[in-house]
Amino acid sequence: ACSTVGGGGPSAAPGGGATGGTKVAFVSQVEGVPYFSAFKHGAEQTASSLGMSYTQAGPATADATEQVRIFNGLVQQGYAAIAVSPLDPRSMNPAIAAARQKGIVVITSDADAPDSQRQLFAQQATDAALGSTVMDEIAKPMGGKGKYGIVSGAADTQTFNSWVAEARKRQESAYPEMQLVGGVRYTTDTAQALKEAQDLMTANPDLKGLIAVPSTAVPGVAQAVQIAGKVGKVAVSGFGSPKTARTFVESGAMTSTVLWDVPQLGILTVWAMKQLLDGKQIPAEATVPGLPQPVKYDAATKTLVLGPPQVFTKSNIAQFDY
Amino acid sequence: MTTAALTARAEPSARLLTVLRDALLPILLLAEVIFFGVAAPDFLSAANLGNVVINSADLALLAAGMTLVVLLAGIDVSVGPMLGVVAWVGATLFVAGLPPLLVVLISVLLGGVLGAVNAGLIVGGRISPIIATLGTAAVFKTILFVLWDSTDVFTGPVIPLLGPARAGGVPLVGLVVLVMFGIFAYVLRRRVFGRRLFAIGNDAEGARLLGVPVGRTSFAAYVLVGALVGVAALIYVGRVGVVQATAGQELTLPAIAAVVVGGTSILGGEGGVLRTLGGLVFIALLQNGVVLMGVPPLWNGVLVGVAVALAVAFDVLTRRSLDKRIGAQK
Amino acid sequence: MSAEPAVRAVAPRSLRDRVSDRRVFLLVLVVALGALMSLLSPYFLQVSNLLAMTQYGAVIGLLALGQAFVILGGRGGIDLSVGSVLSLSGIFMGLLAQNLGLSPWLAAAATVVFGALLGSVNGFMIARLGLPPLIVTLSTLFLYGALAQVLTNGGQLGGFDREGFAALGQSAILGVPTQVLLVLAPMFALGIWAQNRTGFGRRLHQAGTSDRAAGLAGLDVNRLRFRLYLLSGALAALGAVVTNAWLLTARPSAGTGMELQAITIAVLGGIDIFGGRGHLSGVLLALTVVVVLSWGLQLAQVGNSVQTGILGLVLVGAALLNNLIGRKAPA
Amino acid sequence: MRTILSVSGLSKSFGATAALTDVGFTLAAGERLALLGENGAGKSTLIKIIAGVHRPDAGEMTLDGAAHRPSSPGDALAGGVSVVYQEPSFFPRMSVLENLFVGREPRDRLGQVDWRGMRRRGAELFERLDVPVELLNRRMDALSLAEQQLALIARAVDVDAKVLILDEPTSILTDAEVRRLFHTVRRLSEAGVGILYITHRFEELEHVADRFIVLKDGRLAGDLPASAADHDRILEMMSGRPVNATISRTVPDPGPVMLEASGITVPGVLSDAGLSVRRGEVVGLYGLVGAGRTELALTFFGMMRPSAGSMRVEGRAYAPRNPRDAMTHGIAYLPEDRKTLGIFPGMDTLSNITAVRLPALLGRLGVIRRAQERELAARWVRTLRIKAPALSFPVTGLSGGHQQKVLFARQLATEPKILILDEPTRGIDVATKTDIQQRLVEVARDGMAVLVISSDLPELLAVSDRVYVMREGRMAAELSGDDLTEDGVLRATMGVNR
Ligand SMILES: Nc1ncnc2c1ncn2[C@@H]1O[C@H](COP(=O)(O)OP(=O)(O)OP(=O)(O)O)[C@@H](O)[C@H]1O
Ligand SMILES: Nc1ncnc2c1ncn2[C@@H]1O[C@H](COP(=O)(O)OP(=O)(O)OP(=O)(O)O)[C@@H](O)[C@H]1O
Ligand SMILES: [Mg+2]
Ligand SMILES: [Mg+2]
Repeated sequence: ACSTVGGGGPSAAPGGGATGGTKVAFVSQVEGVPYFSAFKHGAEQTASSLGMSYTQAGPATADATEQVRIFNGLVQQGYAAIAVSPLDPRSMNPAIAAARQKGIVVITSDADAPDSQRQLFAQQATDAALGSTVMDEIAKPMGGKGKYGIVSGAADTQTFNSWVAEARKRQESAYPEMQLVGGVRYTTDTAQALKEAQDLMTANPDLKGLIAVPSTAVPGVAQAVQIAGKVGKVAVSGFGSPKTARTFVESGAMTSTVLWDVPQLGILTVWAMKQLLDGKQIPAEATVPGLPQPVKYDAATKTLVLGPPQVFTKSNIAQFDY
Repeated sequence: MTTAALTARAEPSARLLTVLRDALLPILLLAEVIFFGVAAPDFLSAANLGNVVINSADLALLAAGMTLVVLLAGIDVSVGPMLGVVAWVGATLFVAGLPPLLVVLISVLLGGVLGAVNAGLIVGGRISPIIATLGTAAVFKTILFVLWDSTDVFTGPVIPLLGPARAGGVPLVGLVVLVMFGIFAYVLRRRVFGRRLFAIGNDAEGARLLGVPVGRTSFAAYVLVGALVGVAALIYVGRVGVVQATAGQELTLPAIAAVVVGGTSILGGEGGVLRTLGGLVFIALLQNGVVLMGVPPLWNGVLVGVAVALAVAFDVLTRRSLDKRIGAQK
Repeated sequence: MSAEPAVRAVAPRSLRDRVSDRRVFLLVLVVALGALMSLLSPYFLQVSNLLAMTQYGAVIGLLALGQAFVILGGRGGIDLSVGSVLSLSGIFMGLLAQNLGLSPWLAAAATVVFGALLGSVNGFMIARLGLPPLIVTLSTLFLYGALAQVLTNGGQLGGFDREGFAALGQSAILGVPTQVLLVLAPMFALGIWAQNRTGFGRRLHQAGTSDRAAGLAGLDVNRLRFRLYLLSGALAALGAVVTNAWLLTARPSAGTGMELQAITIAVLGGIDIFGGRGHLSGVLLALTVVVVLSWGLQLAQVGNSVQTGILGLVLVGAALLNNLIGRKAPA
Repeated sequence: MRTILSVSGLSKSFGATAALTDVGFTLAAGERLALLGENGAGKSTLIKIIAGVHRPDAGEMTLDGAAHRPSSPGDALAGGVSVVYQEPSFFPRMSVLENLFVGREPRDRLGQVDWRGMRRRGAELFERLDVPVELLNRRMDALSLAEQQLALIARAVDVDAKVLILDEPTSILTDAEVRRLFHTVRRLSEAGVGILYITHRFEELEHVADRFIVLKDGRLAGDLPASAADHDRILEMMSGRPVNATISRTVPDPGPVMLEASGITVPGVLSDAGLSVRRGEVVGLYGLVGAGRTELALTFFGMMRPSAGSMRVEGRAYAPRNPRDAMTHGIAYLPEDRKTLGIFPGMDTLSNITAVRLPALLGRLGVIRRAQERELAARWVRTLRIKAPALSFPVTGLSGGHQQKVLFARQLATEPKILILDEPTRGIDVATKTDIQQRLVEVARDGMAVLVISSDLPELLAVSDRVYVMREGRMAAELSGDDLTEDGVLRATMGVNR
């Protein structure tokens, strides 16, 4: 009784265009954080302009099992298409397969599950681009040499690990005189990120740069630099949303923050679901209503890339509300 | 008659052993400081120790409150989420421009009120402390999530005393914490309220038979925990600088850990707030020292777990064998 | 003496006694919540849904069962390490299945033994050395959790989708998820039976209500406690096996936070935190309450963070109502 | 004389059990009133109502002329009602000193707890009552049961009370302590305190009471001056039927030595203690509180490891590591401390009775054979006349004496070869006590070796074929035959040379 709307796979839901009731959803990594709220903002508008209803849900804490439960809940409720940003690349696979079995369109967005039966991955920017951009951001003020540290999120979050790996690759090839100290520090919350950053600075008084990977680490690392009175002496960048980083970027405690236009990722995600629901082929370079630039599609990996990362600095950060 | 046998056991060496037993925790602490002082060159720097003090100050107050209710044979697992709620309210009011002292007052009051909710459920509703506070912990989490509403609150310290400020390298919050612990140590030893906590923790029914106001005392203890959370919340705001959706939630387990590592009996009626301070400092220095020693990040937890187990085993086993020789225990 | 009336085997229970039994209360709660949820979401009452829903109780139910045993054993018994044991055992199984290429079934069996071993470390420190359970399991919570991270360097492991192993976590028999029918239900049935019918159950309650009296009655209290921690570890590892079959992934943080959920379910089920009192059947009912509530709220599109609070309210409300109904004249 | 406490029309029931029905009496200032009654007659319930622990269903009380409706024990205490309860209630993880002053800590001008004053007052109090002052610094749970009892009595008499209530305070005290207690009680009554005293030891009556009242099934069955005390008559009032209070003892025909110990030493507690018990005989063990009798029994039962000495069971070397070991050698032990060592408070009467016998009741897979278990328990309930509404009744709902019977049943049910009993009739009423004593002699004659520790000297003399007297951890004397007299035992106890 559950393989409902949108059944029959790519050959379009009954009455392709007249999908006033078509329900699409997105499962985020956590509920409520500004980042995913911004995503929702873009996605919701696009969905209503395409005549669909949009729901977004996510676990209260980054808990992969809970994410599966939420995903299955949506499957149970007859959603036609579901996008998900999996917390880890594998644990979603069985659930995705089961949903596909029921004829539901499933894509990943924001983070991928490459070995799954997802039909498409809407990617914000390539990991390589993100990693090297953030490395460039701290390397610049460091003059390309000296010690730097990385404060990451949970050790088993794949997305963070990929970014970190790419950043380190960039450093090794482009900035051989820079040196990572203390290994990658894993944290679960802001207070802990604060402590880790402090300890890194204590153990390495000559530390010159810090990368804060998840949004939660960004204010902690910046605060640590501020408290230590090392504003301007330690370069800080990371992947914080502009709203989270703004106070620190404006005070100078952070050099910049690297991200992408999150509402646009929401737009892209909903648009992609719509294409799949309608059974349309996605061209290698597609124009998406609402996005200023065309997006690239790689049919081999079924990856749709939004564009290059965006760097937010003192000059532009105030314009972004997420 | 029996006196002969008894005095034989109570000879001066027993006093020495008693002193030794009480000095175990300080001895462990000293060993720890020496070890890290040698193993991690930056460990003993004033800057580093200052960081440790500032970063543990809020936890210290939670642990002090936790000690009171553990002495009562109770527990409060809602302190972390409660701190989150108070921190959000305090930070928001401060950002809105309320005078700092008023914000402090409101935070303490709000903490007291939330503590009174726990107290009401436990004393009035006769729910076991663990159930009541597990429940309110969940509710506080949700309240913070709703209040926060996807918007982080950024702010500096509400008053300098509760911030990361240092005077001559000495962190001010450290003094606040010391004064608080001093007060509680005094209350537990010299005030009737403190003595009542011990009696209730030993045998609540027995205490009631002797006219100890069990309900009133327990209520006050849980309210006091809330009020302490109120102060701790502002310290948290002062050092982290931002209140997010899960603020404070990570603090519950460490607060309980500090109490039990310090040696206050989870069964109630035995222990004290200075022991808790010892337990707290032990864990805080351990976590800090392990990082400064350059232990690979993922191994930190392994070392901390092993060290805590070893320290407690040493403390408990030595204390027990000493107790046996002193004849204090059956 | 012959005039002495024969003692009845069962005391007549007053209506109040019956109603104040936590289990009656939980049963009413399950029904009420079920009704409420079906109003909130049209999908709730579908049979397929009702059965599928139970799969979310399988893993946490195993942990709660182990927790209940340990708490029942008394002297402040508690096992905070169950979540970390689950994580570490899951990784252990992943290493066997993926890195050594062992059959997932064999790996699963080895994992349960491994979990028992982890539990017996707790048991040794608590029962043999006499260290406080709270602190011992708190340190193994850190230790095991960190070891799980170290062993995988933060990554995930797989290798479970072979030899039909996935069926354990993915399939259903007569609509009932296999993990519930073949793992959770038998475990609870065994537990409830053992508690009510066997010498082990009786010994458990003796140790829980007065371990000194139990010692004098010939019970080796320490050995019993040791076994309870071992059992809790084995059940947590079984939880890891089910998780691996379900998600086909072993993650080092798979069990994070589960210890509190397990304790919540055990105490909601009426297990007295001071030991010796409470029924495993109550724990099963509490598990049902939690599963029904959170799945129902999920279907009603209530956000996860709000679900947490509602669950908390139910926990407190249930305890409160239970006390009000069963309130005796102030003793 | 001025009436200090009056009670009228008092009723109280617990569920279906009517514990008290329409009870009334008065107590004058300086009067010593004994309260007698069978186990479960309602004595403890009555005093708990006066002490504010229970609220009466009906009835009125006045204290010193004013209405007395205590809303809590604290309320009653503040009004001047001081109580030593039957089940001792104390604070195990606190020192004896702290225990003495819980709820009434002396304070200085600043309202601070005055530790020095507390220590001084505690020492004075103990000196006055002849309790070793050193005990003050010990943890309460490190004391022997009798020492705990003494501390609790000290606490109660130190309160500035109008009415002092003692619920079976002497049940485990020996003669010397009892005498001291009576002395204290007399002094207090001379100072105008009204004393309400519950006891099952009739021989105490003339020393401790001016008057006595009898409860039967929760009703007042008699109110007489102590001078009119006639044991048979009181017994009849208590039970409603003529009771034979003497036991018949056949001459023993001792078999082989079953339990033998020599040179047992536990530093600070026992030194070079030893004894032997033969099959078919009842051996008594007497001594002052702290003499080490309990420790010796615990050593036999594998609860305490001696540092020197040897034991033999049925002639073979015996060194138990734990109670299990002892039990496999056929030894059963009834502990004196029923609250912490005996009862399983969370469990029902049935499982409390069968707790030790359990292994024999298990079928395949460790399943309890329930019919058999119930049958066994019911048999003992009948034999010992345990007053329980049902086997599934919680054991803590039974009166103190009936709880003791449950424990007694638990040990007898194991059918041991060697039975060690520590204060077996503690808190048991006279009629049942006689039953139990009779039974003791019978099981011995039927082939058991019985060792009885009792502080109740008449009881010990009535059942024992031989008596060892202990003093300060050593054996002071072994008496049998014609030497076995009250006087002889007491002399040995005091260390007076004959
Ligand atoms: N809390 C309780 N719940 C249920 N029944 C109780 C409770 N307390 C006492 N009773 C019952 O009330 C009756 C009187 O008990 P009480 O303790 O007053 O007897 P007692 O005269 O003190 O006997 P003993 O000499 O054995 O101490 C008994 O039948 C007992 O089972
Ligand atoms: N583990 C122990 N360590 C030190 N002293 C102990 C220990 N156990 C008991 N004692 C002390 O040893 C003495 C002997 O106590 P014991 O209980 O044997 O006395 P008893 O002869 O049985 O008399 P009663 O049982 O009437 O008190 C007491 O002073 C007691 O406090
Ligand atoms: Mg009584
Ligand atoms: Mg004794």
